[in-house]
Amino acid sequence: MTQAVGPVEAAPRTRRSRAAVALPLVLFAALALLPLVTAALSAGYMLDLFVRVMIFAIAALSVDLLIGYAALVTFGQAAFVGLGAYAVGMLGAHEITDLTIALPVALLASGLFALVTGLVCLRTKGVYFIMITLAFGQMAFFTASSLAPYGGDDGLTVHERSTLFGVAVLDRPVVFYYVVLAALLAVYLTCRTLIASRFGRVLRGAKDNALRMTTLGFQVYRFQLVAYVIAGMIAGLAGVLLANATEFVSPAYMSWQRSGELIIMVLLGGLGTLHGAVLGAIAFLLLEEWLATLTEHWKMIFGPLLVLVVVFVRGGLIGIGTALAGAVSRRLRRG
Amino acid sequence: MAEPVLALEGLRKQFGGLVVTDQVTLSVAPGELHAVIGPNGAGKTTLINQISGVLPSDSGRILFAGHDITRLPPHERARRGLARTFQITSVLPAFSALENVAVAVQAHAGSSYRFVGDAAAEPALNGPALAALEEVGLAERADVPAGHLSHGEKRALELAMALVTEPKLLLLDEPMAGTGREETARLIAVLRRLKGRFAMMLVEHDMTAVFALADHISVLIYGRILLSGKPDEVREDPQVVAAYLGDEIEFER
Amino acid sequence: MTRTIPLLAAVAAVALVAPAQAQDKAQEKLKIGVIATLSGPPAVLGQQIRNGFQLAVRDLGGKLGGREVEVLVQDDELKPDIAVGKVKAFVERDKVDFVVGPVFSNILQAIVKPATDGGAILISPNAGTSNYAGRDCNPNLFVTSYQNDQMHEISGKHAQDSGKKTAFIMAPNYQAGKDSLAGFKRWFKGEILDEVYVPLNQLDYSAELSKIAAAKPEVVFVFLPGGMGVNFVKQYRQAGLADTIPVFSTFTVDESTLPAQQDAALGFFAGSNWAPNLDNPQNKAFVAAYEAAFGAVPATYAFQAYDTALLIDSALKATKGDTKDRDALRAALKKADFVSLRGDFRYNTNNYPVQDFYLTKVAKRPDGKYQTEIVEKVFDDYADPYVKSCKMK
Amino acid sequence: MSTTLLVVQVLNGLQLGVLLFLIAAGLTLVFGVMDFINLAHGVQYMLGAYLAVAFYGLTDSFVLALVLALAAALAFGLLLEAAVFRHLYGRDHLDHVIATFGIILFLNAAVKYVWGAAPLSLPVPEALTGSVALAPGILYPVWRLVIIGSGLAVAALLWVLVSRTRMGMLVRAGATNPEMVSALGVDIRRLFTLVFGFGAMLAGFAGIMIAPILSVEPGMGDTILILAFVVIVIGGIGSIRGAFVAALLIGLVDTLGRSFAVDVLRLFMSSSTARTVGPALASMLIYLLMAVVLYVRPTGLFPAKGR
Repeated sequence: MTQAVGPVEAAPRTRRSRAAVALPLVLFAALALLPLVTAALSAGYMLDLFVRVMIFAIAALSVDLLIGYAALVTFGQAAFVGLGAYAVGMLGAHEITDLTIALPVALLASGLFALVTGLVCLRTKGVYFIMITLAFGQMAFFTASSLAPYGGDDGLTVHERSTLFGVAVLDRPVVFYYVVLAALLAVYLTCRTLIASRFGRVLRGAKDNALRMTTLGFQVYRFQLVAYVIAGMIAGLAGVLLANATEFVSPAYMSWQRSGELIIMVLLGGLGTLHGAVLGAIAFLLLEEWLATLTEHWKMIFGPLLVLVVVFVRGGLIGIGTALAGAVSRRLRRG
Repeated sequence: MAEPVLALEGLRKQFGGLVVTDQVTLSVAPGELHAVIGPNGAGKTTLINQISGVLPSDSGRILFAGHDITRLPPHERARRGLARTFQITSVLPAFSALENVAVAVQAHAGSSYRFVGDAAAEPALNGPALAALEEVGLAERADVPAGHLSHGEKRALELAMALVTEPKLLLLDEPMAGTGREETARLIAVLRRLKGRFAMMLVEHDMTAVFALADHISVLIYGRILLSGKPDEVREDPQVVAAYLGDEIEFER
Repeated sequence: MTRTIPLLAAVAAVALVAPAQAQDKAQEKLKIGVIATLSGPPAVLGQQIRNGFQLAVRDLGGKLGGREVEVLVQDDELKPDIAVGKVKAFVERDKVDFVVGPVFSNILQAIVKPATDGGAILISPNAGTSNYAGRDCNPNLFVTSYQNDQMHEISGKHAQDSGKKTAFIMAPNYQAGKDSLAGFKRWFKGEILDEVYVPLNQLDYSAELSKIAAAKPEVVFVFLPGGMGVNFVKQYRQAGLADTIPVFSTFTVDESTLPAQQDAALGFFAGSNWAPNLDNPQNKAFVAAYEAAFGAVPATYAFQAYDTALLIDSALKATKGDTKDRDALRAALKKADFVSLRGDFRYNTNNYPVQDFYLTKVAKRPDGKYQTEIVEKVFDDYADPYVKSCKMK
Repeated sequence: MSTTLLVVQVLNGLQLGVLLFLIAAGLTLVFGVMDFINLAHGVQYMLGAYLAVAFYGLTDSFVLALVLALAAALAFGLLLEAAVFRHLYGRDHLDHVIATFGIILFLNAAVKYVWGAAPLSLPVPEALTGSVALAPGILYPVWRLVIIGSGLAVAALLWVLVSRTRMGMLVRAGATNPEMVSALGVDIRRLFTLVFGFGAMLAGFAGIMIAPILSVEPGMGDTILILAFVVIVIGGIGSIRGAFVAALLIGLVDTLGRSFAVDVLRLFMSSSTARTVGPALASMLIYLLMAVVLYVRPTGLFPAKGR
């Protein structure tokens, strides 16, 4: 009896895991090959677009880590992106441009901010958590807006991109593209490893049933705090790259709308899959870019599209893919 | 007599004006299976929650292996060897049965701040987990997501999760509730096998199970201990029979 | 599933690259990228810029300096990073020669580098920050509006000249707001009873109005652009202050906000480099054409965008349509050899205009529409002071 | 900082407070009863304002515009419920977020498409223009007093509805224990639709009442939505009483903070530093308040029991 039941129950697991391996491979391969395509089409502009896409994908990964694996719906993640960006901008204003300083400072700043705010935020649950993360995001936003020596609300120009040991490595678009891609890949693999690790298993368990994990002896709060700090640092890294990509830093990077967009990206792609976050960022930003070329009123198309995705499919784009694959394989099996 | 694993001294819990447990004093000896019975609303589950730390106590003391744990948070108590199951089954539904137990192994091993390495592939975690599943008769269902298990299987899974933490005391909150006759019999068999390895406190309505398993029985009514004694004494106590057991109870031997 | 991904990427690639290829055939066309805020509440300003520019191109027969023109319009969404992305696309994908925009100063700060580094000439039809007038002046950046401070100085100068003793001044809490109050104070030497900074996009001014009523200044000066101005003016009128304390302002009452403010704004003063009723033939024709085309009275944004097209036209005429020789093109732009709608116009060494400034006042026209009208000239051939720190010649 | 000024500022704070309450009441009910996060609640406020302007243009009467706009806001709310939200009850909160975010994008773009990007306005009804003298020299606009009055009246009406009627009893029960309500044999779907329509109408009402004071423009609902969320979270989700108290609290703190932050800071620091720090601090005061409240009471001031 159990013999017969086993394989049937196991089937979705293997299919999922096959997609979980293949999809990111294809995604990253496509991203790695993109500069060849753009060079062939002499569409260097697309590199810039995809740099932006990948940077948001990094930030979206940090959001997926929290929402998708730790059930912490954060509505203030843009603040960490902003912190990373401001680290580059403010150091740049004092003519410190080297990544060996800027990156650690950015990661430390965003990590520290996450630690302090996380201590407070994680006391609350559910919607209250959403709102308290929003509150801290807004405080960061208003603080940045009042930083008169660093441009205040106007933001400040990053006069030169970050250097590495004094070498201006990021100045060439293709090099910068691959640096961002490498960062995305590194963050993706880090998240993947983290989630599979003992630590990640505790997070996932707490998402599933926090009370059970507590009575097993886990102090869930601490694990969540560590995750919150890690996610904050990842977002900070995205900020460092964003400041370099736009060569500009602005409080707008910290606005709550930005935090909202990051959540939407993750949900659009498919929550709790990691590559869904990457896919979501790509889809969101490309769709935005493409629709905007069609009509000035593109949001009248984009909005209903989001509604349709939610009402008719679950699990975002990844969900559509899985549903399609399921339908096809059922059809094949029957036919 | 050996030092008791658990000793409750005058434990009390009040919700607003309602006193749910009051002056509860009892002790559980090592290896003993101590059953707490009582009608609905007698405060049994509250008592379990107080002992495991899910609810703070208003007054009284909880001594666990000689240490006062009254003010400790639940995860601290769990770490000291106090395991529990829940009245409403509480597993991790998205995890496979094996992974549920492996998490428990991990909790017991105490090194969960490991950020690398695939936890799902660690023999150190999976080995003991599989052995525990074996013991409760769930080895064949190891890969099934816990959410898909039958009610009785979830009960068994909870037991397995408690087992691997090598507890000094296991609190069982109505493990037979909602299980079928056949599954009840299986669970009784499993518990009987486990008896003696550690102390257990069993809160249960199913008198068949209670009298089949218990070394010692305490009767809780309106939050107070009415009587505490060996199964035979309890069964024959006129006060208990009158107040609680009535005539409906069939005894099996 | 797995197969759809490269497909998607390919589709995306084609969709994004296709416009560039399609345009290759029309190599002769002069490409101009207009970047303005076209979404959210400030969209009305961006639309004025877009409309003004397109109207000029239409009036010039679809040609600037004899070359066919293709105008590409993009929305910066008032987000600096989006603006940077759009401008890079203009420069790298569309290979535009000119970028025209933006509305807001913070966007200007963000796009100067990508636009000019990419080899385009950036012409700002509205924002004119002090750093680009001075220290950071840039040979590839031209401003057809004004240096921001000047608009605020008009009110300060006039308040001073007309003998006002006390003032209450207010602006949003951001850089342009601080510059604004600084500009007013540069000329006004009376007593500042209070200097208030409100959060950007504040909607309710009840708190500040109470303060004004309590302080009883001789004059109120505000810089509250867009919806802020609409709210302030209505609430100022409702509070009964409009009949007792005169308001001097910048960007608070103009043709973009008057349709919403209507009678509430009557009698409010503003400082400007232009007004719809400025008396010269080219301006009369422009206002009439704009109203006919868009059904609304143009504001400074529209006229400056129109002037921007005239400027490009004049430069290209001088270079015979050539944009390759950038030195020649820049020199031609700097000559500013066109008849501006505002009358006198010439470029200073920092590529900011030297021009006249007026005090204006809100009035209702016989046809029921509202507009600002010239009261008197406050500055004649006025140059900004930052030019001293600009190294360009 | 005179007493009169303080009185006026308190009134101003009260006015902002009742406005926030009108919006937050619907939001907290929909959230509390249906467990539905409706981000689109802010655009319903915006729509109320636009509809009022449109109907005023047609009828030239504020009262008629008010009635018609209220009816239209209600109809639109019901339509939205039937077309979209009904399919999402019981789904994950995040599904609500993404769908209602889509509706925000659509409606913000749609009003711009229909009415243009330029701000619109609605005149104050003729009879209610002008100001009353609270004290010699200190005038207060009549319309603002009308807003305060009507807001308090709605609050009172809500209190009667919720605490004195069968429907209100069900709503309260629904906020604490939805299973129980359906177990009572109540058509929970109809209750949901009703509550939703009512909430949409309240938001619309807020939009209509504020239109004579604020400019009517696309996106005007976004900021107010965030404030309304702050209100319901501080008040405790599902609690009308909490929403009322928190709305007034937020209204007062925000208004008083904005008017007196600089003056207060001047006591501790130089005038110019105070001018820089003050406004920034005033902007974040309500968020600071929310963080503190949630730190001390993680489920708000008046948590609805059972959740």
